Amino acid sequence: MALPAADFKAVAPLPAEAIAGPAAKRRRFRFLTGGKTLTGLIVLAFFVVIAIIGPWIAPFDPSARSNDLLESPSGKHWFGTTHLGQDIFSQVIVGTRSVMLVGLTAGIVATILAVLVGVTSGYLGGSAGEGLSALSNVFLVIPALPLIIIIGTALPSGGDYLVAVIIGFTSWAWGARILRAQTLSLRRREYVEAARASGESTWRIIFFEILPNLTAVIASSFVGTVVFAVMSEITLAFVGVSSFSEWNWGTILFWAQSQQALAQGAWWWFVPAGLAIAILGTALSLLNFGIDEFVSPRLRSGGKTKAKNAAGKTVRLRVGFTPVLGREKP
Amino acid sequence: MRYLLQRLGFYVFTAWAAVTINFFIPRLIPGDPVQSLITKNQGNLSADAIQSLYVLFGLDKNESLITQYFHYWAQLFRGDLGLSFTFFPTPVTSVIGDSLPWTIILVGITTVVGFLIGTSLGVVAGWKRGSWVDGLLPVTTFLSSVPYFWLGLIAITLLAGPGSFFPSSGGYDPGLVPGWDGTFIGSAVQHSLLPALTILISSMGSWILGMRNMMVTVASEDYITVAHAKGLKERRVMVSYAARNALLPSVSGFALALGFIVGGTLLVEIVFSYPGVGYELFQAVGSQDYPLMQGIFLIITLSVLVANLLADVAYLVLDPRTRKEG
Amino acid sequence: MNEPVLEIKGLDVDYGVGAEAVHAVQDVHLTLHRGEVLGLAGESGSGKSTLAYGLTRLLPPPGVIRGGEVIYHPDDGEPYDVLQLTPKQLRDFRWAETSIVFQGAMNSLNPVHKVSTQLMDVIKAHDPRSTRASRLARARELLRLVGIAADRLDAYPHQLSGGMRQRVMIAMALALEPRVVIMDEPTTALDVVMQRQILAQLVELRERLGFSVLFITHDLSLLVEFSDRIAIMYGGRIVEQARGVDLYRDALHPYSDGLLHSFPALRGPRRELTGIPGSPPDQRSLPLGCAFAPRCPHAFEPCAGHVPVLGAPADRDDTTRTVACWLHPAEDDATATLSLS
Amino acid sequence: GGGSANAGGGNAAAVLNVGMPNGPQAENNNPFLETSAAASLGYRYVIYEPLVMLNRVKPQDPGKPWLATKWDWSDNYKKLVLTIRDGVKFSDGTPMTAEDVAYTFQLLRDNKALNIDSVPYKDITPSGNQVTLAFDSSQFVNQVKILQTIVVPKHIWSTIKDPTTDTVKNPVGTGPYTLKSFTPQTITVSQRTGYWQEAPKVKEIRYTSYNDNNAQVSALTSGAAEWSFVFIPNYKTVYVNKDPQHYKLWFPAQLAVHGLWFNTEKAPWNNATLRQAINKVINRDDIFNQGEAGYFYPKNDQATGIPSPAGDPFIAPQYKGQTVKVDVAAAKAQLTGAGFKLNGNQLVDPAGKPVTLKLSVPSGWSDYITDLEIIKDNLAQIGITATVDKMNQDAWTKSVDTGDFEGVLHWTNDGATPYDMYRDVMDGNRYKPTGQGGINGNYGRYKNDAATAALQTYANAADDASRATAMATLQQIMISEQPMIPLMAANSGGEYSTRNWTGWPDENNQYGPAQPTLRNALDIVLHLKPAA
Amino acid sequence: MAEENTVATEQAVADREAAPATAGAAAPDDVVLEASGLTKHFAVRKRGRDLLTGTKRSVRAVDDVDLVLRRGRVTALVGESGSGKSTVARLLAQLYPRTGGDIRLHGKSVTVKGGKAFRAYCRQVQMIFQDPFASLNPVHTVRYHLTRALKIHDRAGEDVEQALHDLLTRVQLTPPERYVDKFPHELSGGQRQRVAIARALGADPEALLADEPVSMLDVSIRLGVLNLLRDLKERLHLAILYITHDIASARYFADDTLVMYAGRMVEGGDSETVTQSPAHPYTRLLIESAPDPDRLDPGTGKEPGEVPEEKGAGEPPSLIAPPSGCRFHPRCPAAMQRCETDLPPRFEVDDSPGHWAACWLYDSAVTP
Ligand SMILES: Nc1ncnc2c1ncn2[C@@H]1O[C@H](COP(=O)(O)OP(=O)(O)OP(=O)(O)O)[C@@H](O)[C@H]1O
Ligand SMILES: Nc1ncnc2c1ncn2[C@@H]1O[C@H](COP(=O)(O)OP(=O)(O)OP(=O)(O)O)[C@@H](O)[C@H]1O
Ligand SMILES: [Mg+2]
Ligand SMILES: [Mg+2]
Repeated sequence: MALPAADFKAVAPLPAEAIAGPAAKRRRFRFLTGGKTLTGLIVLAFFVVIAIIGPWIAPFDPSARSNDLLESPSGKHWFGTTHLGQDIFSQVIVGTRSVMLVGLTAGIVATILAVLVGVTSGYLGGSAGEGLSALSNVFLVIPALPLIIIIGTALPSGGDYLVAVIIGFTSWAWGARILRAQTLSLRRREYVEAARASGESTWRIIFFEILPNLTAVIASSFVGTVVFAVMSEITLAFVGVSSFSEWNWGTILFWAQSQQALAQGAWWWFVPAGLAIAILGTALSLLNFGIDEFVSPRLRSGGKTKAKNAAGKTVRLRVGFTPVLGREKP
Repeated sequence: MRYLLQRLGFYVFTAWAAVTINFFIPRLIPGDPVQSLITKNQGNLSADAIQSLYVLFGLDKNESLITQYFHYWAQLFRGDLGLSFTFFPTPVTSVIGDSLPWTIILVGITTVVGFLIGTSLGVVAGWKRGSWVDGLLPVTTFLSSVPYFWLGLIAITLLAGPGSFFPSSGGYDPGLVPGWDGTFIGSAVQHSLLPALTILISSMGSWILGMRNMMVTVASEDYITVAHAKGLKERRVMVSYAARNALLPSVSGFALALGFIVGGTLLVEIVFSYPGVGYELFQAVGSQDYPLMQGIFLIITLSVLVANLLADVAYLVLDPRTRKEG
Repeated sequence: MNEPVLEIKGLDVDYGVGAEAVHAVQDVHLTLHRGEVLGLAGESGSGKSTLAYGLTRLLPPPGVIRGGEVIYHPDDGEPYDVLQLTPKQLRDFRWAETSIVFQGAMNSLNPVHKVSTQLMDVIKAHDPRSTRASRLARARELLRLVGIAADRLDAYPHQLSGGMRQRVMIAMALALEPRVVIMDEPTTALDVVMQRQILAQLVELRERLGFSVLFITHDLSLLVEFSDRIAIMYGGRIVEQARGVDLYRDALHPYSDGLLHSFPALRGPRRELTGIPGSPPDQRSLPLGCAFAPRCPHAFEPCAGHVPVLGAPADRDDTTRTVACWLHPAEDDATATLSLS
Repeated sequence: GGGSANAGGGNAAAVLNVGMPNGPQAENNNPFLETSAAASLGYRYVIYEPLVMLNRVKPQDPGKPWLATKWDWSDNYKKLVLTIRDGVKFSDGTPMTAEDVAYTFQLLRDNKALNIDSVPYKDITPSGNQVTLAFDSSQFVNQVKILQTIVVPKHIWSTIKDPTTDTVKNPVGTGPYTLKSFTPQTITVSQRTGYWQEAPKVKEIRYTSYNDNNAQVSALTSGAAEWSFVFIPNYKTVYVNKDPQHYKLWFPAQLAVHGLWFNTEKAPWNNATLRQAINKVINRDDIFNQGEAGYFYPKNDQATGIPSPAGDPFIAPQYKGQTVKVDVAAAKAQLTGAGFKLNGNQLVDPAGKPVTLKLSVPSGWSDYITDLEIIKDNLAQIGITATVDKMNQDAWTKSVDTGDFEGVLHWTNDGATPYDMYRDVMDGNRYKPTGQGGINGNYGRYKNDAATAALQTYANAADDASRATAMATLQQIMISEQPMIPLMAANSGGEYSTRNWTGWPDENNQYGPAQPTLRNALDIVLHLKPAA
Repeated sequence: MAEENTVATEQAVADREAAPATAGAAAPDDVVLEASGLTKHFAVRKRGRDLLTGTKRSVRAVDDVDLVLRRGRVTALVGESGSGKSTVARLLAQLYPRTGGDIRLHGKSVTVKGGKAFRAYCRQVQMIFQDPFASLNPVHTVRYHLTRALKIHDRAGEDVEQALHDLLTRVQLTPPERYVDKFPHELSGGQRQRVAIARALGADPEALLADEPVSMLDVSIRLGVLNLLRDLKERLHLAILYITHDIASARYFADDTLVMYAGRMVEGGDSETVTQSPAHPYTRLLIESAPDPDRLDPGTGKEPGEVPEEKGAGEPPSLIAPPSGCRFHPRCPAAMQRCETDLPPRFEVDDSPGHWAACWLYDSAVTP
């Protein structure tokens, strides 16, 4: 999923005798080993695991009332309880699934739409291309969040998937625009021309020559959409317009807010869900760094920014003034 | 010339499409404004009122959607956005007129300031990779990943409250009448500090990051090396050569952000009880106030388009390569 | 004619630090004399550009200079090591003493500033007290020098053709009348007609202004025609250095020889073209001995184990040339470091 | 605007700060429009005055003469003669006369859009200081609505082109205050001279509209707002304890209820026994304490569903003092008796189907959701599997309107007698089959000819005795059929601070509901005195 | 040819026999691809003024070009940057629709836009692109590139692996196993160019259009690729169009050389003749400008400045409004009155058979 699909090519087995092989592979995966990306991946994996096993490991039924009304965190209730005595820790754990589900589904929907519209309009050109480009511009102009609120209101009730699809359908335009620009430039590349000259059909050119080269961009726009979708879902729940019944972090915040948790001094009601969102968002952003750096090697911070000179002092590698390290005198 | 005509055509088309969508989508919501007014009043408004409210809102005549659509366009061309249901019979224009300046001033200024500060920090971070500014990145990333409303609420709890300098809600002291006098402006500024600060904190991260990355990319361009080779002052290379070029991609992002000022303020206004368009829109959605919703959407659409136009122009000014000769 | 103006001694340049480092330039000794055109050739990736950027400390990260000296001999005053200058001194040194025309003028001009701004920029940086009018006049004069009408001052780079941009860069390089002009493949992107025009102009300007040129290219035929001396680089080292004629007639290093037999001649009898089999070395892990040994048709046992030292070949009675090859060992290692008397 | 408006600031003691959580306002002072700022914040009632001041908390009390000094019903409530007070002047100095009163009624009669209570006005004749209203039918149940009518000046309103779309920039009424300044956030009214009664102590009232409950509550706790009507969760911690001496709230019940409605056309909810059993297991204490924060909607456990104390006089003697108590065993017994079976933890109806209940609720209504969560738990005790289905508000409104639900929490109308409430619950005349929208009351689609007849009788009866009989019949049907399960009373209260002003209504002095947006607000303001 | 038959060529021969194109008896057997009057104008964006006046402007990239590619011969096309060389190649490859003129494959006129017909055409005429760093898709392996080339044209036969190995061997990427699974970035420029050539050979074409196949390469690598092309010509009897602006390489590798200037052919003939005794003033300029190590001493011999500055120095002409008459006349040192008005046709130059120049200097009617 969030692992950039761009790397499927690295998975292709390289012959053992290709000496450059493992090294090249290592270099290609290096963006994953960067501290930022790895942290992002680990945190994301953690949330995915919680999303999958959450309902089983939650100590309580998140909706179950108890007599421990509005208690602060304790050994029994790690994150405290609500005004109904519900266990907030369980709510956060169980709510993870909905958040991840909506985020990923919306990300997938939006990415598919963005790819379809963006790549097609970029490759086709002409009036069809212009038309598709105009379509994505219209969607770009329409403000997404209010639109999501309205559509969310328009549909009587629906599960996470519906919300995800709505978010997906309203948030693809930016990705489409970027992909279109990329495709326009790729279309002029010689290898695309060469493929055409060797007799490849149009759809094969789009899917096998152009798309693989866009994977990094697609992956990064996917991650971006997931962030947006998660934020949207939570916002919807927070303002109380979403119509779904499952727990998610936004619902927790909605309850905290409508019960004025902070005024009541019940910070524990407010803090965990918000932090969870922030951590997930950060993880996704970190991942995006990695993909960005992968797309644009110049951003790679894999190279060091500091070096030690002969005298043992640290010097910064900077543009315009190459450091002189000096040789240790024998 | 042709370029401009083309752009203009594009804007007209987009505006038409957006207005059309804006017209139809609110009407997809089940129920109607009267029902929702009754529901909102939860018993304080008797169910007997339904009939009189239908008459009041002019919903008793059964017009087809298409007829309504054409009427709407006719109205638009007269510069009339209709009467709001929520504030019946206040014209939508005056409802928006009351709230728009607040949004534009608060969010507009913070967007611009956020862009300026973020971009400047980004310039430094990208230029001096590995310096302390660069080290700030993870922090700003985290802050920009925090949901805005959450940050705002925490800020209110921690910083505002009785006796604090920061008022926790409203756009100005109750009891003041908006006007261009010191008391009022002072109060308005004081009320806008906390929301502005939280917007800044949560929006700056992406500007820093975007600019930093562009700076890193641009810093390895040949003309930067040439500028160094020319023995120019470091500052001059950084500002006039690197930043000047790195800024170009941010321009369209900034324009887009400017355009979304109007649309993206909902949560700010809810959390800080700030009198702006976003909250107005939220209310309109809640009470199925089609005219108001459409009016605000129109404003949003127009502002995005105008911002895009500005971006086009800015690009034309900033990047000589896009200027067509002849 | 034989006074040195720039002496490179034992320059080592790496990309990256530690085990991953690429040793792009290793132990290079090279001297540029007053008023001469020194050609630097070698195949792609042999470290020519790295050397040029390295000696003015312009390499972008991850480039680092590991060691060596670059001694500059000003017209008046003591020689000094460019690598030891403070940033401030270095800024003053740059362009005023040594200017560079980069590989590909297309990207050397800032696309968002007018040509005049960029020309005047450099004058202002080195002479802050000059007036705008005087700078403008100078810019005009510079453009005329390279044969561009003064009305092009207000043009943006993209409005100029490739050849014009390249000439603007040459004009800019001459703005402060430096003693040394380094040119990194200044004409590769141009077609032959344009290339010749520019070179003709350069030759003429050099005669008038008397600067020295370090001319980098991998087009040997061009160098043979234009430069006084040619240095050949391979695998980050200078492998041979001689007068153009000598090199063309009698290349000592097998690599130079291969290079000279890789391009067809336009005139004269058809020569046999042998080319150089094999592929360039991996500069991350160079062979222990001569870097060219794996591809060398004449390699014999010392080649694999010992790096040959650059020095005047013992088997030629010619002090103007040096070579680093075990086929032509230096007569005296001590003289090897000082290239010419 | 202008600079002068902000100068001065005003002596705090002379100013009363009212707050409402209603969001930014648009300048609209039309007193007849529920959408106006004047209605939303309540300042219409300190500018315009009613004919009679009635106390919702004690509907049986006679009203206080206000602009009318006397009101006489005759002809079995088909005719009303109003005697108009002399010496009352509008704020522009013109005297108020019977002409103005008559004109006001004509305005309501002629503009359906303004006649929000749908009172069937017919002949309106002013003569001298009297106005006579004639009706085609008995207006017994509409008395209050007619007497509460506020009076507007004819000389101004007759020049208004369309009173339904006029925003009345310059409201002129007989009340003690006039509009001083309007901003979307704060509306200030200040005292005028020449008020017909003793002038109130409050010189100026500022109505501030906050964007939401949170902002409103923090304004209350900080003292920025002194009077409001807002839901405060855990009011003791959040509000009262911040200044227990001064921060008070009083939420008396009014004659309307919130309760659990079923679509009585859908099996098994058409089974009265099942509904009765459910009535016995719902824990009203939990709902009151947890869902309604222990004060908001007063607990209502009267067997007849009539809230106490407002409705006490109407309760038939045999039901007096009868309350509903949680009795799971009894409920189970009752169900078994009616052919239901309890299979382990699952109740099965006589037809053999498991009993499940989908409770619909708008997703943002946190108190209702909490209430339903409690009900859900309670129902599990008798084996009913309930689910709380949160939907958006519009969808919910629509499903209530068309009967597309199994169970909802909903309210009833209020009135001066329990008639309005019972009519909403069981008036056969308002029945519409499930699926048909546009319903006006009777959301449960309940049909019972006896009930319909009793309602008819109550509205049109010529004497109090037959009304009492009809009311008893209705109460009996309510108990035996339980067409809807009343859980709590509707409120009309408010939070107020006694730091600057005293004289507020409370448990000991129930002269009116403490809500700043009702007609009684004027009465309250007139009662206020600066704190010592 | 018979001795060197490989599996693929046998198949190709069979294909050729089956192909109806060979039935055309009109063209001599060895002419594979022939263009006459080839013209390409690119429309340019209208400017505001043109909208009013209704004028249409276009870049006249190629005008009235005649060209013949023969089996087993390399034809070089030289000319300065922007003179329309690539456009000619693309027109021949049917990648652009042409504005005018005719392209004949084995004497049969063909115009294809896409689909099956285009594929059938590709099978016989393949193009190699200028930049070896750009013409291979970075995400695909050598195997993918070559397999596709074979599969598209059904040349794979039973044993794809075998066919792959044959292809790689043919371009001297041996041993094939070492290269099949590499990505382009793991190959050197020369190796990449070889893969590009192998891909073109995968279709087993009869004509190869090589658009500056070596201009991006290092001298030593350049030589290898050119030798390979020559080898292919000799072994497979391909008809090759070799586009370059390096006139010295044309001399070495091409049998015939054509010179293009500003969209038009200005001279043609046997390579040695064209390069050693150029007839057209532009060709002379070109040859004089080329660096020549034999002009050894920069101080003596031919001065670099010898090329007439004022005339030769001019910028290449605008192709939107090309000069009237001979397009070279504004820069031509020998320009005459009529050059400015009349377009010179091809004139035979008598020093060698088949040598011609489009220049009034060779108008035998005037100069006796
Ligand atoms: N940023 C870098 N990181 C690692 N290695 C590098 C970097 N830049 C250059 N190199 C390596 O350094 C060596 C020398 O490069 P350089 O650019 O100096 O070659 P060059 O002789 O100028 O080649 P060309 O003729 O292609 O310009 C090459 O092997 C190159 O791969
Ligand atoms: N798609 C196009 N649209 C408009 N003009 C074009 C197009 N392609 C090429 N041209 C123009 O046609 C002319 C010939 O271009 P072409 O690419 O054929 O030149 P070339 O001889 O191959 O040059 P080079 O040696 O630089 O590759 C140029 O002036 C070019 O600007
Ligand atoms: Mg280089
Ligand atoms: Mg070309």
